[in-house]
Amino acid sequence: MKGLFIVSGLGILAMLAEIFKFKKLVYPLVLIGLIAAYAVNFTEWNFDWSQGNPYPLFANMIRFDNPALAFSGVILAVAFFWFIFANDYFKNETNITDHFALVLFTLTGALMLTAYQNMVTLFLGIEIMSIPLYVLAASRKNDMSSNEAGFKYLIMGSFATGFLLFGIALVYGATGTFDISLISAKIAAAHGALPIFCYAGILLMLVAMCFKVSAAPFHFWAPDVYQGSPTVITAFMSTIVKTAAFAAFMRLFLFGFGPAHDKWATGLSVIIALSLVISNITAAAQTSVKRMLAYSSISHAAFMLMAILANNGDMSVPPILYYTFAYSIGSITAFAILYAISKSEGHDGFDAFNGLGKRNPLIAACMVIAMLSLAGIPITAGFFAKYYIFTTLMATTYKWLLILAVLTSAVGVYYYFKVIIAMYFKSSAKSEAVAFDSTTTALVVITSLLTLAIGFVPNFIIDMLR
Amino acid sequence: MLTGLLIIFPLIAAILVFLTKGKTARNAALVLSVLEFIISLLVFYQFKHNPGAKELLLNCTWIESLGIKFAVGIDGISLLMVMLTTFLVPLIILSSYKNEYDKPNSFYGLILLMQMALVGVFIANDGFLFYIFWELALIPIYFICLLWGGEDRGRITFKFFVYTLLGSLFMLVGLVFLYQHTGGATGIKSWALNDLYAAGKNLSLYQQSFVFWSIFVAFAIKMPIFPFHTWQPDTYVTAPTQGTMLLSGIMLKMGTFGLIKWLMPIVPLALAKWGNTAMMMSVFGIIYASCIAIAQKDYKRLIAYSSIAHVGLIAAGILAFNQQGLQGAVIQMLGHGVNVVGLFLIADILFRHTGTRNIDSLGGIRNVNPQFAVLFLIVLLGSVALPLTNGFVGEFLLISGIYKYGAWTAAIAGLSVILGAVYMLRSYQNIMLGEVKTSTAGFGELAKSDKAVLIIVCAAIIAFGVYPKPLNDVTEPAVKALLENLK
Amino acid sequence: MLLNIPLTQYLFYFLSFVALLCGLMVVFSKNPVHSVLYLVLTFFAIAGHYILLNAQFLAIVHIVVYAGAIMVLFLFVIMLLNLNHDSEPHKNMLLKGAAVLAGGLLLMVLTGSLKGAETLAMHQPLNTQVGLIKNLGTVLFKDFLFPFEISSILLLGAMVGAVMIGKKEIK
Amino acid sequence: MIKLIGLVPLFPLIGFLINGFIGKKLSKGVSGAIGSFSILASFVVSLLIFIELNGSAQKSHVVDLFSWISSGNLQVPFSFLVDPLSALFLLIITGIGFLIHVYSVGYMHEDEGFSRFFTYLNLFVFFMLLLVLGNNYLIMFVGWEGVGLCSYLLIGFWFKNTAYNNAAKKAFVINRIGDLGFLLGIILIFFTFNTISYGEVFKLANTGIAAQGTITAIALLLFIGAMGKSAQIPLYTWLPDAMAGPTPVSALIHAATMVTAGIYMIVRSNIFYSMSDVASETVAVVGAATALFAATIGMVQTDIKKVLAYSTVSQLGLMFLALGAGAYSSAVFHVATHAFFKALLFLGAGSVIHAMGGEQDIRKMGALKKALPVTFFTMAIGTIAISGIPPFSGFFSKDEILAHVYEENKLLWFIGSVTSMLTAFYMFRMFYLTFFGKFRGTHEQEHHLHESPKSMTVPLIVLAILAALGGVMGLPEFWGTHNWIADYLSPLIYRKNPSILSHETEWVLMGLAVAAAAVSIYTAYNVYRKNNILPAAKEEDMGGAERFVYHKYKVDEFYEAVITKPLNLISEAFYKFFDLKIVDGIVNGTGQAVNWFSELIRKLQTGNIGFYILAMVAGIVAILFTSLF
Amino acid sequence: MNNILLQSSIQVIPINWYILLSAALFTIGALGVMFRRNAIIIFMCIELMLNAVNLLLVAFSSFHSDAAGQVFVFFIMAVAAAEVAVGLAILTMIYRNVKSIDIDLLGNLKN
Repeated sequence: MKGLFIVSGLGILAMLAEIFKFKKLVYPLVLIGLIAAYAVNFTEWNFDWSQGNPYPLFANMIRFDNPALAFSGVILAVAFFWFIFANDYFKNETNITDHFALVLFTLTGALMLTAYQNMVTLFLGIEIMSIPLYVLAASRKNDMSSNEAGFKYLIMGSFATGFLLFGIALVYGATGTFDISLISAKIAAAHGALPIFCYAGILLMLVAMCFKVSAAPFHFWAPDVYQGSPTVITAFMSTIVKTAAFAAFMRLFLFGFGPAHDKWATGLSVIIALSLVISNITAAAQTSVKRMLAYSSISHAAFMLMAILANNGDMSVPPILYYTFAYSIGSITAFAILYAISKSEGHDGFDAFNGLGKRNPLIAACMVIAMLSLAGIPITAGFFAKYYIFTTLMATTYKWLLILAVLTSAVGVYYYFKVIIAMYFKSSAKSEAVAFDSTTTALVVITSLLTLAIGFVPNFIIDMLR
Repeated sequence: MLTGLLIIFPLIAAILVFLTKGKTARNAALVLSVLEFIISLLVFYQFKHNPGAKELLLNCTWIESLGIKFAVGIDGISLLMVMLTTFLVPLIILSSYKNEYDKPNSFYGLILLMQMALVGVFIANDGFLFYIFWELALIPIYFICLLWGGEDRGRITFKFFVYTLLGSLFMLVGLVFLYQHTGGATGIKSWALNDLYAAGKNLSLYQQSFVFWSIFVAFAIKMPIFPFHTWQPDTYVTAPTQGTMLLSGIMLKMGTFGLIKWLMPIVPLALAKWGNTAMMMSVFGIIYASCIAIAQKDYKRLIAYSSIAHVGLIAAGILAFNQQGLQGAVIQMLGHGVNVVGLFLIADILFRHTGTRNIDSLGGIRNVNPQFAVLFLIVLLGSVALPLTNGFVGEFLLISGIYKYGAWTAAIAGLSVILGAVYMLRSYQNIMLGEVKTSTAGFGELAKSDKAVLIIVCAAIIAFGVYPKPLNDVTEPAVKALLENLK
Repeated sequence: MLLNIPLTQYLFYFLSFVALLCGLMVVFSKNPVHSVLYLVLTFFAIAGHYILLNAQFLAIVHIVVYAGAIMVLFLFVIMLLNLNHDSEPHKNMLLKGAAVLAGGLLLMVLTGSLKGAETLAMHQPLNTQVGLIKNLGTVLFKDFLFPFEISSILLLGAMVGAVMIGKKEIK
Repeated sequence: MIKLIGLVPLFPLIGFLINGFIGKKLSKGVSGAIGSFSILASFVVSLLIFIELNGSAQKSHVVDLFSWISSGNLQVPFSFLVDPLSALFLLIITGIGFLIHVYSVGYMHEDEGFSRFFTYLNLFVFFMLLLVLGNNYLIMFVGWEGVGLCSYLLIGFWFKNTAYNNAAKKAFVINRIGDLGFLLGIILIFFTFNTISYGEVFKLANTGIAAQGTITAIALLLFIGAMGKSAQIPLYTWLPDAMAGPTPVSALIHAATMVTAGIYMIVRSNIFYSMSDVASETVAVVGAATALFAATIGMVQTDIKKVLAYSTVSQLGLMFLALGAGAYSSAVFHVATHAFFKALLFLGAGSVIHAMGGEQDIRKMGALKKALPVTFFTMAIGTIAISGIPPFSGFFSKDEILAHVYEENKLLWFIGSVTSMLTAFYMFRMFYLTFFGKFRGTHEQEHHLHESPKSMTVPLIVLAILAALGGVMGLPEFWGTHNWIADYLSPLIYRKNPSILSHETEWVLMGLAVAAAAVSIYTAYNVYRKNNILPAAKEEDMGGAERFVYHKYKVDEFYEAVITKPLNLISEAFYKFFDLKIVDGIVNGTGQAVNWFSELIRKLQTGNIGFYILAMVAGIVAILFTSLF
Repeated sequence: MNNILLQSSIQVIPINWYILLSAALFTIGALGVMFRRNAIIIFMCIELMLNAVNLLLVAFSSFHSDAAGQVFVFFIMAVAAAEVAVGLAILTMIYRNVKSIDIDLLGNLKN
C-alpha cells in the first residue's frame, strides 16, 4: 500500500521537477524511490487483514495481501531494472519529466492492478495504467510508426474497455455488488443458477482481460504496438504492464470468478490454443527481432493463461508469479541488448545481430541466456517457469493443451535460435564491437545471472506464497 | 559426496578452462578430464567394495515444495555409464590435439560442461534433476556443433536441436504426468526415482501408454532409432569430430540409459501393449540403417548410419527387458561408445591426411601406413562384433535377450551381424587396401596424439572383449534389481 | 386503456427510440458534425432515462460532462482540423458487410443471454433516494474514497499526456 | 600334462604377438623360426596330452581358465575340454600346421610380407585350437569367428589386388551368414538347456527334456554354421575364391583344418543329429548334393588350385554325407586322411606353382615330372590317396563312409559313389596334365624350372607318408582288423547305429568302389595321357554345357543377381528415396509446413484497425456463443 | 403528474428492457467502430458504448437500490473524459503528420 503511495508520489514529484527545476535529480530520486517502495512493500508482508488495521482499508477497495505484494515486488524490481536500462532514453528525450511522470503513473496503475478488490479499482487501475501508455507509445511525435502504435493501442484499448465495462455492468446487475470477494461468494452460492447474462458478463470481462494480456484472437494490436513504440516503452509494456495485467487477470478469475470456472474455462482454453499456435507460428516468419519478441510475448501470455485455466486457487498464483518474473527479466535483457544494437545498426532485424558472438562475446552470451530462457531451456528461469505451468496444468483435464504447448515450443525455439544463429553463425561486415555503455552491460549481466540463478534455485519465489 | 564431486568437478574444470587462453586450454582440459577419470575410478573402487556407501549417495533438498531434490546415486548401470563418460572425454580431448580450433578455451570448456551434464544424467536419482541434466547436455553440444562445425551447420544443428528438444519436451510432459500421480497415500508429491516407479505402476493402461510414448519418443530421438533418426547423419557429418564423438560416444547412451532406468520399469502395462511396436521400430531400424550404410560413400556418414543400426540393436535388447538383453545393452553401450570414438577418430584422421572422406577416392593406405591399418582393423573388428572384442560380448547378450523375446526377431536383428560385416569390410577395403592412390600417397605417419588415442581404444576393445567380467559383475545386480522392480 | 399504462412507460419507449435512432444516425451520418449532434441527442435521451431511473444528479452530471464538455471537445477538434465535410472514403464493402454481420451477431448473443434475467429479484423495498446527491456523496466519499482519490492520478496522467502529445516538438 | 592344455594355444599366441609386434624388425629366418617352432611346441604338448589321454581312464577333462561372460543363468566360463575328439584335432592342427609353417618358410621367402604371413598363420592356429578346445559352444564360436577373420586376412594377404580383397570379403561375409545361424543355435541351446557347456548340454539332451522340434531347430541352426564354414551348398562359393591366398594358406586353412570345423562341430553335437531325423537327413542330402555338384565343376577347371578347391568342397560334402548317415567316426577319419592328402596336394601344387613362377593354369604346364621329382612323387601319392585306391588312406576312409551311407540310403550311396568316380577322374586329369605330356609354358618358365627347397619338400614327404599310411587309423572291422578311430571316438558318440551290413555286402561295395576308381583313372589316362587331349584353351572353344559347368553353373552370377544386386538396390532405395525423401522429407516438410503456415497467418495481421476490431468482435461472439449456448 | 413521475421507471419496466436497450446501444457503438474510417467518429462510437454501459449501470443501481452503480458511472465518465483528451491529442498529432484522420491509412505496422 505504501509502495503505491510512494510510486504515485514519485510521479507527481517528477511533474513538479519541471517547475522547480530539479530535473537532474529526478532519475536518482526515482531509483531511490523504487528501492524504498520495494522495501516498504515487504514490510506489509503477512499482514493479518482480519485483525487491527494500521492502514485505511478503503472499504475493501484494495488489499495488499501476499499475492498482491509478491506481484508488486516483481513489478517494482523489474521497474528498477527497466529504469536502469532506460537511462539512455531518459537522457535523450526532450520531455524528461513528463516521461517520468507518465511511466510512474503507469506503474501506479500496475500496482493497483495487483491488489484491487473491487471492480472500480480494477477498472481504474487498468485505465491509469493504460492511458499514459497510449501516450508513451505515441511519444515519438515525428515518427509515424510511433503515432500509429499509440493510436492503434488507444482505439483498441478503449474498445476493449467498453467490453470490460459492459461485463462489469452485467456482473453487477446479476450480483448487485462490485466487490470481487462478494461476487465470488454469490456465484458460489448460486450454484450456476444466476441469470445467463451474468456469465455473459464474465465472458466479456474475460475477453477484455485477454485483450490486455494480448491473447489471440484479441492480440492483433500487440505486434503492431510493440513494434511501433519506442523500444524502451515496448520493453516496459511487455514486462511490467504484462505482469500487472496478469496479476489483475489472475485476481479476477481465480479469486472472483473461480466458482464459475466451468463457464469460462472452455473459452479460455480455446483462446490459449489459438494464442499458442498463432503467436509461435507467426513469430517464426518475422524478420524484425522486436516484432518477434512481440509475438513471443503472446505465446508467453498463453503459457501464463494456462495456470489461470487450471484454476487451482492459491496454487495457481506461484506459477504465474514465477513466470512473470522469469519472463520479465529475460525480456529486459533481450530488449536492453536489442535497444543498443538497433541504435548502432540502425534497424532491429535479425541481421543486426550478425557476428555479435565475435564482436561482443559477453553481450552475446547474455543474449543467449535470455533467448534460452525465453525458449524455456534448462537451467534458465524460463524453463522452470514453463515447467511449473506444466505441473499446474497437468492436474487438470486440459492436458491436450500441453501437447500443443510442447509442439509450439519447438517452433518457438526456431525463432529464438535465429538470433543465436545470427550471432554465432552469420558474419557481419563490421567487426568492431557494438558500443554498450557500462550500465547497460552491467544490467544485462546482472539480469542474465539472475535468470540463471532463479532458474537453478527457484525456491525463494515459488515458496513465497506458501 | 564422491558423486557430488563427479558432477561439480567438471563444472569447475569447465570454468577454469574458460579462463585460460590459447593452447593451455587443451592441456588444462586434458589434465582436468583425467582427474575426473581418477575420481570416477575412486567411485568405482568404492562401489566395488561398499556399494551402499554414503559417499556414493547425495540427497540434498533443492526445491522442496515441489518434491524436487538434488538426489544422485550410483548403481551398476550408471556407474558404467559414468566410467564410459570419464574415460572417453580425455580421449576425445586428446584426439583434438591435431585440430586447430579458434577459441580453444570455449571449445574445451564446452566439452567439460557437457561432461558434467552427461555425468549428471547418468547418476540422477530424481526425475527433475534427470531432466535438467538431460537438457543441459544439449546446449554445449549445440554450440560445439554450431561454432566449430562444417558446412551448412546452421541449418543442420538447428534441426538437431529442435528435434531433440521436441522429444525431451514430450518427455517432460510424461514425467510431469508421472509426478502428478506420485504420493498416492500421503499426498506428498515427489520426483524421486522410486516414487516415480511406484506411481507408474498404479496408472491405468491408457495412462501408462501416454507416459510410455511421450517418454519413449524422447529417448528414441536421442538414440536415435528409426524413424526418428534423420537428424543424426547430417549432424554427425557436420559436427566437428570431437562433437560427433561426444554425440555418438556418450550422448546417444543417454537415450538407451534412459530407456533402461527411466522408462521400462515405470510402465509395465504399456510395455506389454506397445513394447512390440517399439521393438519392431528398433529391429526394422537395424536392417534399414545397415542397408543405408552399405550405400554410403562418405565415411563419416557411413559410421553414422552404422551407429543407428547398433543402437537399434541395443534398444531392441532393452525392450526385450530380460537379464541378458539389459546386461547386453549396458555392455554394448560401453563397447559402442569406445568403438565409435575410434571410428570417428579414424574418419577424422583420414580427412586430415587426405582431405576427403569419400571412400571411393581413398585406397591403399595400408601400403603407406601399415600401423594405422592394424589399428583401424582392430577398431573395425570391434564394431563388427568379432569374438574377443568388446563388441561381441554385448552383441551376444543382446541377441540372446532378443531371442528370449522372439526367435524371429532375434534372427532379423542378427542380420546386422552380416550387414555390418558387409559395409565395414567394404569401407575398409576401399580405404586401406588396394593400390596407393594419389590422394593417399602422401598419407604419412600418424600424429602422436592420434596414435595414443587409437592404441588406448584398441586396448580397451580387446581387454573388455577378453575379460568382460568386471562389467558383468557390476551390471548384474543392478539389472536384477530393475527386473525385480517390474514384478 | 391508455391510463393503465403509466406515463413512465411511454417515456421509456420514447426515450429508447430516440436514443437508438440517434445512435444509429451517429454511425451512419456522413458529416462528422452531424454525428456529434446526433450523439448529443443520444446523450439527452440517456439523461432522460437517468431521470426516469431516479438518478437525477447523475443525469445532470451526464449532461454537463458529456454534452457540455466531451462533445464540445469533439466539435472543437473537428473544427480545428477542419473536418466538417463528408469526405470520408468508404470502407470496402466486404468489411462493411462483415462489420454489420458481426454487430448483428453481437446483439443477438447479448440479447440471447438475457434469458433468465426474470429470475433476478428486485431489491425490496425499493429505495428511490439512492440517486440523490446526498446519498451519492456519502457513498462516494466513504466507500469509494480510494478510487476517488486515485482517479486524480488518472486525470493527472491524462493531462500530462495530452499536453505532452499536444506540444509542438522542439527541434 | 592335461592341466597344461592352456599351453597349446598359448604358444601360437606368443608367436603371433612376437611376430605381430616386432616381426618386421626380425630377420626372415628368425621370424619364420618363431612362427614354426611355436607350432611345434604346441604339437609336442598336444602329442603328450594325446598320449596321456589314451593312457588314462577318464576320457574327458575340463580345464577352467576364467569366467568369461556371465549374465544371470547364462554362465560362460573360458574353459577347455580335452577329450579324444579335441585331442585328435589338436594333433591334426598342430601337426599339419607345423609342416605347413615349415613349408611356408620356403614358399614365402621372397615375399615382403613374410613376418606378417607368420603372424596371421600363428593367429589362425591359435583360433583353430580355441575352436576345438573350447568346452562350450561360445568358445567354439570364438575360434569359429577367429579363424574366419584369419581366413579373411590370409585370403587378402596380397592386399593390393582388388580381386583378392573381394574374395577375402566374400569369404568373411558368407561365413558370417553361417555364423549367425550358429549363434542363434547357441542361444537356442542356452534357452533350452540353460547351459551351453558340452557335457551338461548333451547329458540333458540325452534325457529328452527338449522337444523334438527344438532339437531339430538346434541341429539345423548349427548346421547353417557348418554350411558356411565348411563350404556346403548354398554357402560354398567363397571357398574356390579363397584360393586367392598364398598356397600354404589354401593347404592349411582351406583344406586341412578350418573348413573341417563344421564337421568337428557336428560330431561334437552328434546327439542332436542322432535325435533328429529331419536334421540328419538334411545334412546328408546337402552333403551329397555338394559332393556331386562340386565334383562336376572340378572336372572342367583348369586352374590347379581351383581343381583342388572344388575337390575340397566335394570331399567336405562327402564328410557331411557321412555325418548325415550317422557315421561320425568315419567322418572324422576322413577329416584326418583328407587333411593329409589334401594338404599334400595343395603343397604339391604350391611347389608346382613356385616352380612355374606363379603360373596356375594346368593347360600351360606339362612334363614337370622330371624337373620336380619329389613333388611329382609325393603328389602321385596324394592323387592316388584321394582317388580311393587301396591301400592308401583315402580308400579306407571313403569306403567306410560309403558303406555307412549304403546302409542308410541307397540313392545317396549312389551319388557318393559317382562322386568318388568323378574325383578319381579329375584328380588324375590334373595329375596327367601337370606332370606328363609336353611342357606347354613359356621358354622362360622352362628355363627356370627347379625343384623346391628342402623346407618345402620335407613337409611334402612327411605328408606323403601320412597320406599313404593314414588308413591304419581305421582299418575296416569286417577285415577282422581293429578300427582304432571308431573305438577311440566311441565315448563321444551318444547314439550308435550298429552295422547291419553283411560282410559280403561290404566286400561287394568295396570292390565296386575300387573298380569305379580304376575305370575313372583309366579314362583319364586315356584322354589326357595317351591321347594328350587338352582342355579347351579358350572359353569359346568349349561346348555349351562344358562352358556352363566351367562357369560353376553360374551360381556366383545367380547370387549376384538374386542377393547382391537387390541388396544394393534396396540400400540405394532406402537411402535416396525412403530416408532422404520420405522420412527426412516428413521432418523437413513439417518445418516447411510451419513456414508456409506462418506466411499465411502472418497475412492476418493486416495492419488495419478495422479488421482487428472486427476479428475481436468475431472472437467475442464466438466465445460467448460457444460458452453460453 | 408528479405522482407518475415519481414512480421510478424501474418499477414498471422490466430490467430486461434496460439490458436490451443498453445492449442495442452498445452494439450500435461497436458497429460504428467497425463501420467507420473516420477516427473522430470512432471515438464517438466508443463514447456511445460507454454510455450504454452507464445506462445499464444506472438501471441496475436502481434495480438493486444500490448507489454504488451510480458512483461507478462517475468513474466511467472521468475515464471517458481522460481517454477522449488523450485520444484527441494523439489524433491531432497524427493529423499534423499525415493530414488525415482516416484510420485505414494507418497500416504501416503489419504482418
